[in-house]
This record gives sequence, C-alpha cells and structure tokens, in this order.
Amino acid sequence: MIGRNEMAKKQTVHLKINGQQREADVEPRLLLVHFIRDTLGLTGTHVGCDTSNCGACTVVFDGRTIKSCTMFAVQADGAELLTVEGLFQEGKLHPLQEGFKQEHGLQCGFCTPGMLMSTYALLQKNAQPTESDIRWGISGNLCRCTGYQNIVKAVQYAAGKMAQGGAR
Amino acid sequence: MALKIEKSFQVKEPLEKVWSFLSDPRKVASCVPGAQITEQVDDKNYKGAISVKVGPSVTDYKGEVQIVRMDPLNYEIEILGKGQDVRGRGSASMKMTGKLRSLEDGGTEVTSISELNVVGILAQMGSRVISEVSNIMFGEFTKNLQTRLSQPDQPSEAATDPAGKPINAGSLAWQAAKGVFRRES
Amino acid sequence: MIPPSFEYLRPKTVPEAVAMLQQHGDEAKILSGGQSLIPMMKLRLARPGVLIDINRISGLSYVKEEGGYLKIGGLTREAEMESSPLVRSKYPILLDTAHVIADPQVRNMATVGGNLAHGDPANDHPATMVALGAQVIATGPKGERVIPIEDFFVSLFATALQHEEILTEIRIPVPAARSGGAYFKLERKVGDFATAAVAAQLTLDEKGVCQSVGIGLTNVGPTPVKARKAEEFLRGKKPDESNIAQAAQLAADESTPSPDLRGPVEYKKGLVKELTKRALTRALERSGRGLH
Amino acid sequence: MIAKTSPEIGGMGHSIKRKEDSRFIQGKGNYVDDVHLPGMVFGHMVRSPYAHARLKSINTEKAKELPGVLAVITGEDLAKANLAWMPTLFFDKQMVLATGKVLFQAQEVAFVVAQDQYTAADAAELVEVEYEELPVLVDPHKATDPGSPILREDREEKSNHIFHWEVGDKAATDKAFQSAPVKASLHAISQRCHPAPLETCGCVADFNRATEKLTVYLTSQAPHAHRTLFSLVGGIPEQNIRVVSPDIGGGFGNKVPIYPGYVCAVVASLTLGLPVKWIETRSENLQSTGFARDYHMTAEIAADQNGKVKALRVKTLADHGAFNAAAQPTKFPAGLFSMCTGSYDFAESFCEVDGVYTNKAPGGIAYRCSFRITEAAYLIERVVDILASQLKIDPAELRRRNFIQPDQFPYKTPLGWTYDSGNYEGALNKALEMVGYAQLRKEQEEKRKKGELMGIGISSFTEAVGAGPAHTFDIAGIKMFDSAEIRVHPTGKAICRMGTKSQGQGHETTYAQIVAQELGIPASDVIVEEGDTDTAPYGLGTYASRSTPTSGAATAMAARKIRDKAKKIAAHLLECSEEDLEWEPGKFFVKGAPSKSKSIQEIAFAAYTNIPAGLEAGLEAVNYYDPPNLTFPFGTYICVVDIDKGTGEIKVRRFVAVDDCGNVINPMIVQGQIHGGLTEGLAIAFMQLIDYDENGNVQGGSFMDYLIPTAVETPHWETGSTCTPSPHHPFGAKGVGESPNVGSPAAFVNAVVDALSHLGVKHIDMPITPWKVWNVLKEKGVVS
Repeated sequence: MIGRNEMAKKQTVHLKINGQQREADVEPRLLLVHFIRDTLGLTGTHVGCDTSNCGACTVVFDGRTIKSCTMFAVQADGAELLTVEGLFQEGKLHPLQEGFKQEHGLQCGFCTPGMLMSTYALLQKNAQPTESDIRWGISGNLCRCTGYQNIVKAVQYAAGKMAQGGAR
Repeated sequence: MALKIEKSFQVKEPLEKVWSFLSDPRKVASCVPGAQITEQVDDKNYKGAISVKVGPSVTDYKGEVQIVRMDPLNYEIEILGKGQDVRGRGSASMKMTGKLRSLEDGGTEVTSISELNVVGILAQMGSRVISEVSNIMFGEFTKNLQTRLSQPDQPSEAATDPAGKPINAGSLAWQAAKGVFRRES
Repeated sequence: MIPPSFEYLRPKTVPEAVAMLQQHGDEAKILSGGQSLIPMMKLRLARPGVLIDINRISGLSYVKEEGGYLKIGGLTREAEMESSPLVRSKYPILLDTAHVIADPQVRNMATVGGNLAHGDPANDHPATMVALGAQVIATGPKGERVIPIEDFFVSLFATALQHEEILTEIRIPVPAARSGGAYFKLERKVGDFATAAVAAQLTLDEKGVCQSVGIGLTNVGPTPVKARKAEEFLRGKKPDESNIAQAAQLAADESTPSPDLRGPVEYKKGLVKELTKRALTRALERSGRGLH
Repeated sequence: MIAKTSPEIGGMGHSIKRKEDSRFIQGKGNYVDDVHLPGMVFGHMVRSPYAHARLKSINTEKAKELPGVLAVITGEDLAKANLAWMPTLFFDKQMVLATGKVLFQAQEVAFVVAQDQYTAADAAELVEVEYEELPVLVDPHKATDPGSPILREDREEKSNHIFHWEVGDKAATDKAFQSAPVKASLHAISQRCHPAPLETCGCVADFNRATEKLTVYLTSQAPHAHRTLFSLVGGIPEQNIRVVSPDIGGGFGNKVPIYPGYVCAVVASLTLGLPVKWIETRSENLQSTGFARDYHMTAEIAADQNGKVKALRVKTLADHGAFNAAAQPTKFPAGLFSMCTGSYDFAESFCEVDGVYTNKAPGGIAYRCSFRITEAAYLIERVVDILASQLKIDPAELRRRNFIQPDQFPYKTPLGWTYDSGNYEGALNKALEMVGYAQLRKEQEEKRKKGELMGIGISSFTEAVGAGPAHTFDIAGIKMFDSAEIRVHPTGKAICRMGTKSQGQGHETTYAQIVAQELGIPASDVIVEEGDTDTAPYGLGTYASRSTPTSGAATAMAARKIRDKAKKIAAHLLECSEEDLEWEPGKFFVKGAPSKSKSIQEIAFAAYTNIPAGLEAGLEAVNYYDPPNLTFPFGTYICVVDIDKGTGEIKVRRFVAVDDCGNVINPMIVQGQIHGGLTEGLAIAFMQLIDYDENGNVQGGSFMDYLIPTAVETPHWETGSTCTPSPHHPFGAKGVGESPNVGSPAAFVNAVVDALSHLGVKHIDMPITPWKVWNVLKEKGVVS
C-alpha cells in the first residue's frame, strides 16, 4: 500500500467555500475535513470521531449537509461549500448563531459548528419545524453537554426570527 | 471473539481413506477457503497462510499449523492453526478436533468441533460479521472436504489447489446459489 | 483515521466506468455514496487500489414510474427518496425505509444503489426490495441485464453483480390496487444498524384475501432474508390477526440471526416475530383495509 | 439570600448570556487541534492488538525508511531516559510505551513522528512488532484465583490484588444486622463506561532549543498540576514549562490524567526541537484513556418492619484494569464511595472495597462526579427501592421516613463525612408535586390491569463536591485549594485569572458575575482568563464540581480584599472615616448622605492617580481558598417510563429533576448543566458500555458501538429547584455540574424495575437494553 504513496498522483481541487474560490493540489485520499481545516485553515469544522457518527465535521455541500470526514477532497472539486465561518454575513450573525447564544444552546462549543450547519440546512427545507422535526434534523450530530433541549429552543428562536423577515 | 462450531456429516468413502486425508494437514488446508500450507517443518508442524475476504475487506494471516494429537486407534485428530495478521493488527486461531466413525453402509461419519478465536481490530470492529463469516467458511470447508474426498487422491494438487485463492464474493456466491447455505426452504 | 492511498478516477459515463472496472480488475472499487466504503477505508479494513467515483455520471439519479415499474436510478440519494413526491404519495414503505437509514447527513450522500450493491444484510433497502419483488439492473461490458432481487444477494457482502458491472437502476412493479406496505426497524439508537427490521408488502383482492405477499428481513442472516414460508402461508388467506400472528411466527423461524452486541439470537427472532406483526398490520391499513 | 444587583451589573442570580459563546458560534474557538505552529510535525501511536502478550521484538526500520518519517520511539528508547514508566495519580505507575509485556488491547507500543499525519499513519503500519500471546484475565472476580495469570511483573507483590480498604464499624454493623427483623440486599454492577467528551485528548508539545522552554498546549482539566507533574517526571525545571489549556471540548473527567501520548509528544519535541502534535482518534480515546466505574457492588440494609433503616453493609470489587490510574485526590482508595449512606440516617454502616488488576485499559477516572460518588448514590438509591418493594411501602414514603432531617445538619455520617446542609424532604415534595405523583400511581394501577407496563422511579441523592479540604484532598501532595487573582484597571474594568479551567461550564461568565456581585463592576466589564500556567495563579483545575466551591469562593474573597482597600480610598476621596461609609454594589456612600458617594470606577481611577498616603498604588488581589469542608448538593429526580412488551424498548415519558445547589450564580447555566448531566445519566442507564470479550477485545471501542444518545433518544427534561445555601461557602453556593449525572442513573433504573416489579423483578443491571428487558419479560412469561 505504502508503495502507492509515491504513485498516487496529486490532483487539483477547485471549489467555492463561503463565497470564496479556492484551489489546491491534493492527494486523492485527503479527507475533505482535513482539506478544510489544514489546507484552507478553516478550523471551525471539527473532528469528533472516526466512524462517521458524531457530525462535528458537518458542512453544507451544494446545499445539503454532509459529513466532511466521510468524503474525499477530490470529490468536492467544483462544489460550493458553506462552513460555520460563512454564516456571519453583511456584518450580521445568522439568526441561528444568535439563537444558540440566546437560548444557551452550547456549552463546550465543540459540536456547535456542526449543529449550526445541520440546523441551517434544516431551516432551509423546513422554515417552521416542530420539536420532533428539529430532534430528527440533528440526529446526525452528537452533543455531550447540552442534552439538546436548548439546541431545540435555539432553532425555534431562529425560525421565529427568520419568519419575521430576518430570513437568510 | 471466541466461537465454537460443531458439525457432523457423512461421506461414502471408507474410514481409512477419510482418515488418511484428515491426518494430512496439507489436504485439510486445501479444503479451508483461502488457506494454504507453505512449508512443512516436521511431521507434526507446518507453516501456512490464509486470506479472509469479507466484501471490500481482506485480511491476510501467516502462521503455523500443528498436529496436536493424532489417535489412529480411535480415529481422532486435533489440529491447531494459529496465524498473525501480516499487518500486525491481530491474530486468529482455530482448533479443529475431528473424529471418524465408520457406518454400516461402508461410509464414514465425520464429526468435527472447531473453536475459533479472533483477536484485534476485526474482533473490535467486525464482531457483527465474524460469526457469519466463520459459518460460511466452515460450510465451505465441509463442502470442499466432501468433494475432495470423493475425488481420486491427488496430493500433489492439494497444496497448489484453488484453495490458495481467498474466498470471495464469487465463490461464496455460487456456493450459496447451489443451496449449501440456503436457509431451510 | 487516515485511509491508505489509492488512485482516483472520475468517469463521466457508465461505459467509461465499466471500461475502468475492466482495466483495473480486482484492485478497483466503485465509489458511490461512500458512506460504507470510506469508513472502512479509514479503519484500513478496505484498501482498494483504485476508486472509480461514479457520482459525476449524469442521468443515474431519478425516481419515476414508467412501463408499469417504479424506476429508481442507482445514484439516487436516500434524501431524494425521502423528498420524492411519488415515494411520499404512493410508496410509504420506501419512505419508511429511507427515513430510518443512518442519519440526515449520511442520507444526503448514501445512494439506493450503493445500499443494495454493498451486499450488507444489515442495510435497510435490501429487505424492502425483497418484499417489493424488485429487479436490479446491472450494466456491464455486454450492456444491461436484469437480476431478480431473490437472486441478487448471494452471501455476506456478496451480490450477483459481476466485477465489471455497475448497479444502474432498481425496478419495482407498480403495486396493484388494494396494496400496502411498511418497514419496521428496531435500532439501538438513530444511526445504528437494525437489531432486526421487517419489510412487508401486501396486495388484497376485492374480498380482502391476500393475492400477493412480500416479506423481507434485515440483519437476521448472512443475506437479507426472504420469508418465503410466511409469504406462502399468507397468500390466499385473509390477513386477520391470527393469520398475521402465524405468518409472523413463520418469519421468525426462517430468520437465522447471529448474536452480537445488539442482542442474543432468541431476542432477534422474537423481534422478527413482533416486527412482522406490526409491518403486516400497517401494510394492511395502508392497503385501505385495516384489521376488522 | 443574596442581595440581587441590577441587570446592568449582572451579579449573582442573573441569567446573563455567556461571554464565551461569541467565538464558538462563529467557529473561532481555539481547541488544541486548532493550534498550528510553524514547522509542526505529527505523532501517531502504534498500539497493541492484544490484551496480554509478551513483546518479543520491535522492528522500526521499514517505518523509518518511509519518506517524511522523522522518528520512531519505542519503550526501550524511553527506558534509556528512565521514562518508560510514569506515576499514575494514585500510588501506582503505568507504562508510557510498553516494555516486556502489553497488558491491555490498544496499549501504547511505539510512537511514530512524521511531517504530516497521513505519512505518520502509513509509517505506523510499517512498525513490525512481534508478540507472544499470553492468557488473558478479563473477569475481576477471577483476578485472585490461583489459576489466573499474574499481570504486573514489575510489582513486588506477585498478585493481581491492588488494595483492600474498609471504613466504618464492622462489629456494630454486623450486630445491627443480627437483630434486624428486615433485611434487603442487592448485587449491582456500575458498568465500565467512558466520559467520551466530543473533543478527544491531544496536545502540541513545543520545545524551543534556544530558550530551553517547553510549551505544551494540552487538553487538560488541570493545567497547573500537569505542569508540576511534567516537571517532576521529566526533570524539566518548572519555570521552563508552560502548559496552556486552550478551549476544551468537554472533559467530564477524561482530561484529568496524563496520558502516554502527551509524554511521547513531549519527548519527541525535546528530541527533534520541533513542535509535535498528537491528537488521538475517537477509538483510541475510548479504548485507552481513562475509563470510569467498573464497580461490582453488594449492599445490604438492616431495617425494622416500618421501613426505618438501621444499618448499611457494602462490599465492592473494583476493576482498575492494567494499572491503577485512578485520577482522584482523596487519601481513600475508593474515594468518596463511603458516601454510600446517601440521604438517609443510618445508625451504623460498614463499607469495604477490594481493587484488582485485569487486562483492560487503566483507570478509573471520576466521570462527571466526585470520585466514586456516582457508584455510591446509585447503590443506595437502588437498595432503598428494593427495601420499599419488599415491605410494600411506597418508595417516596420510605425515603421520607429515613431522610436526615434539616435540624440534624451539620450531620456526621457513620462513615465519617459531615454534610453541611440539606432539606431532602423539601426537594422530594417539590418533585412529587411537579410530576403529579399520586395521579401517576393511579394511572399505573389502571395500566397494570390492562397488562401495560409503566414505571415510576425516584432518586433522592446527596452529592459531595468542591474538593476539597486540604486535610483530606491532594494531588501528589499538592493540596486541593484553588485560586483567583483580580486586577481592577484604572478605568474600573477588571481582569480575573483562576487556577481552574472551564470545559464548557461557562467560567468566563460566572466568575465575572461573582466579581460583579462583590464589587459592582458590571460582569460585561470583567474579563476571565484560565488555563495558561504562565499567567494564571496556581490551581488544581476543574472536576468534581469544584470550581464554584473553590475558585468561586477565592474570587469572592479576593474581591472582598479589593473592596476593603477601595473603602480606604473612598474614605480618602470623600474626606470621611471608613466607619462613616456604607457599601452598595458599585459604590460607597456616606451614611445618611447617599448623594455623597464614590463609584467603584472612580475609586479604581483614584487607586492609580490619587492614592492616600501610606497606601500602595493599584487595585488588585489574589486569594488561595482552602474550603473548610466539601459542599453537599442534593435533589430528588423522578422518572416515568413506558415499556413496549413486544420489543423490550423503554420510553422515558417524563423526567422531573429538582436540584438544590444552594445559591445560584447563573440560573440559565445551572439549568444547562442539569440538562447535560441528565443526558449522560440516561446514556449510562440505557446505552453506554465498554465491554471486553473473553480474549480481551474491546467491545464498544468506537462510536458505532459505544452508544451516545442523539436528540431523538433524549427526552424533554423538566427542572425545578429548592435553595439551601452552604453555611461555609462565602456566598452560599454548592456546585451543580455533576449532580444530575450522580443522581439520575438510579431514577432511570428504579423506573424500569418499578414497571416490572409486579412480575417479581428485583433488579436489572445497566445498561438496560431492550433485549435485557425482553429476556426478563420472557422469563416471566409475558412474551411467548
């Protein structure tokens, strides 16, 4: 296998992340999460497990959430990505970001970026989710601190805010 | 992970023929999917290798095969195979005890008890499938044993037999299709 | 966890992909949703030398009715199944199934084709497709061939797909009137493989007698189990409580689960029985006739 | 009660939003894995696939030949520097990298350093280790059998027995049992589990050859203690070591010990003169770092016919794995396990614990609790329920009959602890009322007639936190005080530094609120810094819910020193004597003439610009607080479950938690802590288990099988509170972070057993899975 290290030729990845065009030459085996964190230096996206369970690495990929630890960077060539760093726009926090702070939806903060991306995508699809919708919507994201209850409230807060035109 | 598989089956070959086959680890190995004897150390000890393929995952073991006990009077034999993953991620060992009994019709009943132990990453991450895999492999083994016994004896081929190939989708597939493992129905 | 190195290829068309499979032989693996393969590579349990990424092949992602079949493109994502109006309105059993596969992020990548082609008896679609009597379309060097689902799953992680073949479509006969189906899964938590799960599909005649019955079981054997005896028993009978109970018992008898962290054999068989009851009962309701 | 400040000041009792959140919600947190230094290289651990094996040889040649590989360190290499072994936090030692034998699966065997983590992972596979497998010991009950292998060849004593510890009056307890008309007993296992914070453990070790200074960015709950240990173990002058705990992604006790990976990264950095990053994977985290629990316990209660308890007898076997790496500061091998008399007034008690070695990962650590108190609370709350059902007395009533009464505080337990304050019945009554207990019991009766399974579980726990009094608690001899340093700037703003370290508890907010409460400086004007040993005052760190009881107290004491000096300055400014001054949060004013006043901001400015003769300039203070006693939070939790007979599934329908943690700094944060702790309690009761098969293979060594509840499995929590301040804490607080994790497992299990009690079910061990419930139902003939 190792012999292939030399063999595996690097490939160029062009993508748009948080509105910016970026490109880099990478080994095909480079995981997207390492590309985002190490190659692009966007460390808001985290790694919490090695078996695609925790969702701390969740990013929005062409409009849908994916676990960036379970995708190769080369697969993202030509894609449009949104990470937690991209939520702050026009000098304003996203209503979800406000919601997480207002409703105490985070403690250690490690799962928060992934939670934000999952709930961002959820609200895009479902502007007025029920508590059950929200719980199922974040069922691919683990949190060890909050017990999820205040995360649910944070999403409801954001949904309300967005309904009153704070929409994004 | 430790598993015990007991099986008993009958072949039409006479006791002595079956015994001479079972007491030759080369021939026995040739019936184990993916296994082969690579070297004979002495009359009781051999070196061997086995490659276990489960879907996209392949694990290669290298190790020793030892005749722990051979009792020609009661037609009992105990063979121990131990192998270490060539990538150092664990080991597997199998103790097979075979006992023969001749039948009225001149055939032979083979009763075997196999104890399988798996240690390392496969036992950690793959416990979900290990018992399935061992069932399949053991089923393959008995089937091969039956076929090989009914064949005219060709020891030379035994060592170089297809058994050298790992079991894989294909072979398992067709055994299954032939109903070897089809659940009763 | 760091996967081993591999060569990455990205065909634009199916023939191109097939040619690559032929060229690279055993070394090559198809990368579809990757939600099973990539974790195995990260654990270094899988080490394909070449990955053929079929995600950019256009025209393999669709859910449509055509010529008496529901046709699902091999690259259709589970999330697309969940949101398909056709699935939501006419195929609740497929909605049941897609909804309990892994978690939302995984469903956004995972494909129906991959879920079948991986040959993992713990995956959810296989049992459902067995219950629905689906057909799998495999495309290889010699073009397409149709594989009936009963012949598709041949052993643990082993399917009837030949190495040069790609699963390009799944076809499900459009259910007749008075049909209904359901999928019931018990999992330790969201995202887990089923401890056991049951898919059931019924078609009744005017008198409410079962014309056709399909029952598929998840993760209770080396392959998805088609509960033939249970199906045969129910066919031609009214699915009343006692018949459903007997069918459920037969399904349990047909299952061959292995013990693992999800529970012992006896429990899993017990679950098959209970979930079969529930799936058949729900299927009956959905056929337009509940239990009377 | 504490005078409430204005919302602008935001002192105690205000639910002000957390100051730390702004960076986290923008992805601008700074966790150890986010630390990137120029020239940084990466470490990868080679681990043993075997639970017990002799190391025959290690060949690192192929690995070293791989381009990009800088070093491969083995146990033999470390032995040359006398670093192959390191002391644990509890009078044992542990291998850093294996020499001679490996003693558990995933044990550290070699450390590969390469230019990038991908190459390091490839090289790790090329390290060839030859093992000879040895018989494996996994069952702690067999540890001292003659036939069992001796695991620790390094020890004088050729036995797997680690310690025997007993406390209480055995004779008197046995006597009480002889004469008691009623006896209830229970054998229960508090299963091996793991805190699994979402961020795994890791570090970046950066040795600068020019300055000879070693900086270690560390996932540490106790950075100061770790600096001292690095110095003592590594022989590096302490002033040349700087430990920085940046943002920590959850700890729950997992980040208290020092792990081999840290030491290897430090050694590699010292050797290479480069920054070395080592971040463990989740599987490594679960399989090799500090586990919790693994207590195999027997409890017996002696009581009279009315259910009045007389005596408690406890015998326990503790499985510590390959090394006794207990991360605990008490002098007692079983820590606070002797809190097992709980909330009840026992005349006599005797408790004994034996510790043994097995071929499992070393530990244990205090998982979101004071060391071993979760096991104790679970045991007593379970066995009290068994006594109740035995006597057919309602479990709430039986508890009421045996509670320590408010007028008995301070209360000395028969096993030697002195509880500071409590009103157990108050919390019980509030919980019963919130949940509608009487109504639920009626519903249960109805349901049973219909053959439906519903259960109600109660837990009235007492927790002990705030380690701790120096006479009882220390780490490697360092007493368990903690510290605060406050500096008020000329403009009246302040910076505070503490010896503790937040891992999500919200210290940057709550400590600021204490300063606001004591000095009237708005919390928004107060910056809190922790975790940098070069700047923060020495402290023992954050675990055992000790931050508020220790550093919180120190913060108040330091603030009061500042207030005393401020008073002198105010008197000087107002040209009056100190006696004429009165304080209200934010200002001193002249008695009877409120208009004549000086704000704390004016006073701060004067402290640098207009200092009275004889007074030092500046306005700052430091306090090292050694609490006179632990604090004893308590509460009553009530859980309602419904059980699906067909599948054995358990649905938590409701969960009411009434907590009493004394005076509260920030109610919003307290409630958040309770939600989180309850969710971990739920996981322990129903899901979390690190198990080992007969060959010592870890089962539950990844998030595929170590089950962390998602939002879907987690119920909606209902919280309430009562307030019984601690008499000895400067502002009457007690600490709360761990109460929900300590108190809730018994409530969940009691509820499930209650649902099945009419079938004659007495106990089911955690984690209570659907298949365990189904098996019980099958035994009892409920399912065919």
